[in-house]
Amino acid sequence: MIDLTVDIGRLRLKNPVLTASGTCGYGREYAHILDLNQLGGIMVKGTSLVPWAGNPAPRVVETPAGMLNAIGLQNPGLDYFLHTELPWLRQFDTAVVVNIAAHQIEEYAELARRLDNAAGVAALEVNISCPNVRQGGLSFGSDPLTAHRVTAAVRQATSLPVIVKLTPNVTDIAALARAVAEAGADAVSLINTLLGMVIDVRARRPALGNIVGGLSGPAIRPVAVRMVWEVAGAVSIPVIGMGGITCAEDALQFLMAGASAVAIGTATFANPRAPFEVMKGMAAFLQEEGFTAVSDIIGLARRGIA
Amino acid sequence: MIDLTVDIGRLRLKNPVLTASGTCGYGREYAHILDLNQLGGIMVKGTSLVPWAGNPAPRVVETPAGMLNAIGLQNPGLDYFLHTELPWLRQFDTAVVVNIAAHQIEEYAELARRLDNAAGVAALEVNISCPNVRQGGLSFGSDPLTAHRVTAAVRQATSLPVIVKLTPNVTDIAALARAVAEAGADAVSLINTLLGMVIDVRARRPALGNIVGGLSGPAIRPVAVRMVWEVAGAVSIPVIGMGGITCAEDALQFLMAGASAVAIGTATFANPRAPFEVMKGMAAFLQEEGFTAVSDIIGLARRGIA
Amino acid sequence: MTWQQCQAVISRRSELPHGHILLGLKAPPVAARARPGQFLHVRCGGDGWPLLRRPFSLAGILPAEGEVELLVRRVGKGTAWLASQPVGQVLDVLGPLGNGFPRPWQKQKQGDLLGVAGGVGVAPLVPALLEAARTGWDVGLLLGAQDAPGLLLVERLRASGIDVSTCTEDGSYGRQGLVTELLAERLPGASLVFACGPPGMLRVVREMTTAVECYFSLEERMACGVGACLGCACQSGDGYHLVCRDGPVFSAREVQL
Amino acid sequence: MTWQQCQAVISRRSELPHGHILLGLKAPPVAARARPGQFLHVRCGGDGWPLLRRPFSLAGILPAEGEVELLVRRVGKGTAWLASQPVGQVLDVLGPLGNGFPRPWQKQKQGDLLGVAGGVGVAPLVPALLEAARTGWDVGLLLGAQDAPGLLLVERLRASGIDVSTCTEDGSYGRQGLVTELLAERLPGASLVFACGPPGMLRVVREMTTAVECYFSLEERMACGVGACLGCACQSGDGYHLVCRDGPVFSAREVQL
Ligand SMILES: Cc1cc2nc3c(=O)[nH]c(=O)nc-3n(C[C@H](O)[C@H](O)[C@H](O)COP(=O)(O)OP(=O)(O)OC[C@H]3O[C@@H](n4cnc5c(N)ncnc54)[C@H](O)[C@@H]3O)c2cc1C
Ligand SMILES: Cc1cc2nc3c(=O)[nH]c(=O)nc-3n(C[C@H](O)[C@H](O)[C@H](O)COP(=O)(O)OP(=O)(O)OC[C@H]3O[C@@H](n4cnc5c(N)ncnc54)[C@H](O)[C@@H]3O)c2cc1C
Ligand SMILES: Cc1cc2nc3c(=O)[nH]c(=O)nc-3n(C[C@H](O)[C@H](O)[C@H](O)COP(=O)(O)O)c2cc1C
Ligand SMILES: Cc1cc2nc3c(=O)[nH]c(=O)nc-3n(C[C@H](O)[C@H](O)[C@H](O)COP(=O)(O)O)c2cc1C
Ligand code: FES
Ligand code: FES
Repeated sequence: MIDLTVDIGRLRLKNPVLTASGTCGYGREYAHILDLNQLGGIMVKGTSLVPWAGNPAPRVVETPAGMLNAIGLQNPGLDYFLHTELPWLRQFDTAVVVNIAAHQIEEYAELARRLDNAAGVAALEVNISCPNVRQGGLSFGSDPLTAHRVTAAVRQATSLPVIVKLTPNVTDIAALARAVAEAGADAVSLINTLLGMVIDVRARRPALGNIVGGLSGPAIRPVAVRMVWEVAGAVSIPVIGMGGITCAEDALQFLMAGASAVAIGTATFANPRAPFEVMKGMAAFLQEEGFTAVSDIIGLARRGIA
Repeated sequence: MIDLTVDIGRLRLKNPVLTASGTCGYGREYAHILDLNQLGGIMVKGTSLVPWAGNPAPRVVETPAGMLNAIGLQNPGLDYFLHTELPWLRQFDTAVVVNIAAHQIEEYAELARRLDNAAGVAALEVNISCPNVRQGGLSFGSDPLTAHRVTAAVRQATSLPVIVKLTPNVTDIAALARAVAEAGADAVSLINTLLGMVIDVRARRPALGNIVGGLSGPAIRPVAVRMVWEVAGAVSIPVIGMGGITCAEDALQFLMAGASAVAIGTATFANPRAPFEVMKGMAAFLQEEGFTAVSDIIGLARRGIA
Repeated sequence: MTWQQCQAVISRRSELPHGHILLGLKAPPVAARARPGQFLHVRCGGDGWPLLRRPFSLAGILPAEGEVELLVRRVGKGTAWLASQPVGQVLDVLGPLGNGFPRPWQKQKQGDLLGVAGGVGVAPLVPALLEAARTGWDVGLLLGAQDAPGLLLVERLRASGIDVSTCTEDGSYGRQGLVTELLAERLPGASLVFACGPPGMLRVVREMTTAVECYFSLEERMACGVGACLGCACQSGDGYHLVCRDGPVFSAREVQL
Repeated sequence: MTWQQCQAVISRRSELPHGHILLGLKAPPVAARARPGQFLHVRCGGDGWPLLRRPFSLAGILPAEGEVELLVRRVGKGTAWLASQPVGQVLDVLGPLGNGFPRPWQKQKQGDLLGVAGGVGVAPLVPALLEAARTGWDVGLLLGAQDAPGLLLVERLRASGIDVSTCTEDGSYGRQGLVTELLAERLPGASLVFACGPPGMLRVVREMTTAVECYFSLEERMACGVGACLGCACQSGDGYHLVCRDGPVFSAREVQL
């Protein structure tokens, strides 16, 4: 038996495979086909204080080995989550990580406060890729100072483990990671989507209703692995890696780069059992290669390098 | 007949399709199969003052819809270029754009000075993604101030059109574009490669000898189109777009986003005639859709938006 | 009750005009529970390429045979791949997905159902029209296409007692003109209208059917197909609906086109 | 003189043990000018996937038939695709590429050529050994593999008068052990050695052949295959060589492994 448990700060996961925020809803859609009890955790859809309507259609478009989405963080709001989704999620023996989204620092703090005592919440994931209304729509995550402030505000408002989710659309993601680590984050998760766009040349306009969207899927995996590598070398808090993982081998790249856990996003759309298969394949790899615990391979590719 | 000519500042191209730097060498390898006379221009391999040896193997690895390269700007140096490659290139009726690479600002200026009077050079493309040795290896292109300085130094040293090639690994590429435009660039080209890495999980180490490499190919196209869109909205100098173009439709996305010309890179490896086919396909599209000049579609998708 | 991920084997295939293809799929779990108007989300291609599944309406539901049918129009790489697969090929499908059409014929003995379709838009209507006709409803279909070969499945529907009127834009078969011109004439007799086709056509249908119950089968770009990604939004009076979960069938009045 | 981009039609295919496959390709422009040791850069898959071409040594050169042969080992998606293509399939290939082996037999009447190969590494040696044997040279091949089925093309080479000695790591055929052990015995008679196989094997061969001319056919990850991208570097005493343009054949002494 391989020991698959990993620790994300104070949070122990039964295995290092989670579902990525926004790609598995609140778990319901796939629950009959993907046993959530088998997963390390589920990172739920980004949730805001009040319901958000989201962006106009089209919201998704396929790209080579990837997709763009511009959902616009449509979600039913915190109250709905607390009263309808969270009670349902409690039936599962898996870590429920609540991804929180906001347009102002005080909203992040308020979300954290209200989730603090909610039974069944294992940790918060703070999506700092959201546009900051006070800074003209610039993402909170694109500036270390702002990222620090958001993290500190959330940190103060909750005793739950705080995972800060970093955006890849920055010059120096390691600096961002250091800033949020200093502000008290228990872990970082990365990467969120890369900003991209597609133009429909027959229609002569952007293919997405929102013009730009977030690129995810296998196409971005090399960027994600590189950023996990950089961040794992820059901070001592645990890293949750994601971006284009489709199979165990992909996930192992992130672990060997220094991630303590991984999340599966876009791949689930094509293969609803992908998170489960990644977990199984990871165990099989470890067995084959003679490891006894998944923790033995975290950062393995860094040996003798960084 | 469709009018395919485009103007990149003072530089008139017979059509908007060039080969991207580093993917077509100095033109020799493909010249017998890809008629360089048919192209708007050739952007030659990044060239430095003295020969550069490049990085250890492996230097390339395939990724989903893309590839990583870590060539390390291996090149035979300026003298060799001037004495051996440039005279050969002069036989072609196409714009020869010399991509210059350096580790210090003075080297960029020196390259520009020495190329200023070289017959057959149509323009310079300044690769500011190179690591700046004085700033601990940070790329010249990751900071607007440094980018401004490099551009100004090159601008002073030459009367040739100066195209500054921007790196996508930044938070705000529009700010970079503004900085180099202010410093006197005649045009910008983008995008250079996205930093990425792959880990060989069986070998338990990075797949590239250099650990990280540059991601190119269709995978990055949505990022490239988005950045061209942003930059074309931020500066009034012309933009040359590139990143993952494989066919006319891909190229048209860049033109409609606001680019005045495009360059074909990675696609040439799979299809050596790709630049030619893009040019032909572009003309066919324009004909079909009732345009008379390629300049009519530059920025077309921005109408009513930005 | 809910959808399955299952393996569907291509049991037959026939080439139809203009690059359309009709596929028979052996997929008993899907065939057993599918309702007219639902769709399948099909993995097209192998080894992760193309990345996303492609949605196709059920153009035939044959529970006794354990089969369903898809009518596929080749428009890009996914459909080109699907259309070129041989009999015996195993497909990875999710389904049945979506809500399906209302089926008043299950309660009401009599009624007049009128289908309105453009081109391949006939696909989701077929099982609904056939089912209504079997229960004794009067069923008509107004089908429009570019030209005569584009009028798909007409013989099959006529053979099942459905009154099909056709029109073509080039006048090569049936009346020359748009299907909505036919609708102006035929609408008075109808108690229920189902329509599928390009947005422009649906807009006209909506304007014409203010006095009669009317449902549309809509299309939108999809990622998950199951309501998890919120990618397939369509605007309604109060916020967004999801085409994959709340649709693809919507009351003509509840959605904006 | 230089390479072409051309269409090569699969004229025959045979499955060999352990998932290897031998493909005959009708490609007259390639067959007419190819030299032993050169390779083809093959587009594997359709519609841009996988992105890059895959290099394969010419395992047979038949100018009279206008054909060349590839010996393909399935290791990933590109080779899996290639190995599954039917006879008649058209492939997009660039070639012939690379330098090829030196051919002293064109000038010297007599000589002793010894090939040393591990597994699929036999591929580039085949045409060289056959050509040398045809001109009257004494030609031997030392072939190593994991087990008996892994000893590819042995019968074909023996039929052409080549003295093949084999060894297997599991002892299931020929001697048990590594091919370099055979080399220790057979080296004294040889005037020229050609080798292809894993780097570990080549390193040992190099150490053993200090007194005799020895050439390696190397592999490196390639993008362009034609010298344009500088991607396939291999270290030599003075900087980097390109495997696709300066190689794939190198003097054992000029490259670092
Ligand atoms: C609920 C639903 C039911 C459908 N039923 C059928 C059906 O029964 N028969 C049928 O032939 N098609 C049907 N479609 C459309 C079908 O899904 C698309 O044609 C298919 O996904 C295109 O895939 P591709 O890879 O061939 O095209 P791509 O290469 O992805 O794109 C080619 C062209 O098709 C357009 N396109 C891509 N995806 C969609 C989409 N989801 N909807 C509309 N246009 C799209 C693109 O804009 C592009 O112009 C249905 C779509 C939906 C949402
Ligand atoms: C000059 C040259 C001649 C060759 N001749 C032959 C031949 O005659 N027969 C044959 O079967 N193979 C030959 N190869 C190797 C062949 O090119 C690779 O096996 C093939 O490219 C793998 O493609 P894939 O898509 O199946 O594997 P991928 O899915 O790309 O990778 C699968 C595995 O193969 C490894 N691999 C990928 N590319 C290469 C490469 N270029 N070299 C070595 N390992 C690689 C990867 O690291 C990975 O472990 C040759 C390679 C070179 C450079
Ligand atoms: C449709 C979609 C919706 C997403 N919604 C969210 C979200 O609400 N909050 C968030 O932090 N990330 C969101 N993401 C980003 C993913 O969680 C993940 O970081 C990213 O997609 C990269 O992983 P992948 O390539 O495996 O999908 C979303 C991604 C997709 C594709
Ligand atoms: C093998 C390789 C070598 C490259 N060398 C250079 C270079 O020397 N100078 C430069 O400015 N860009 C270089 N590039 C970047 C390309 O010019 C181009 O900006 C990038 O690859 C994106 O375009 P593509 O996706 O079409 O390849 C190189 C790219 C590749 C793949
Ligand atoms: S396609 Fe994902 S919610 Fe409809
Ligand atoms: S593969 Fe491009 S130079 Fe050798």
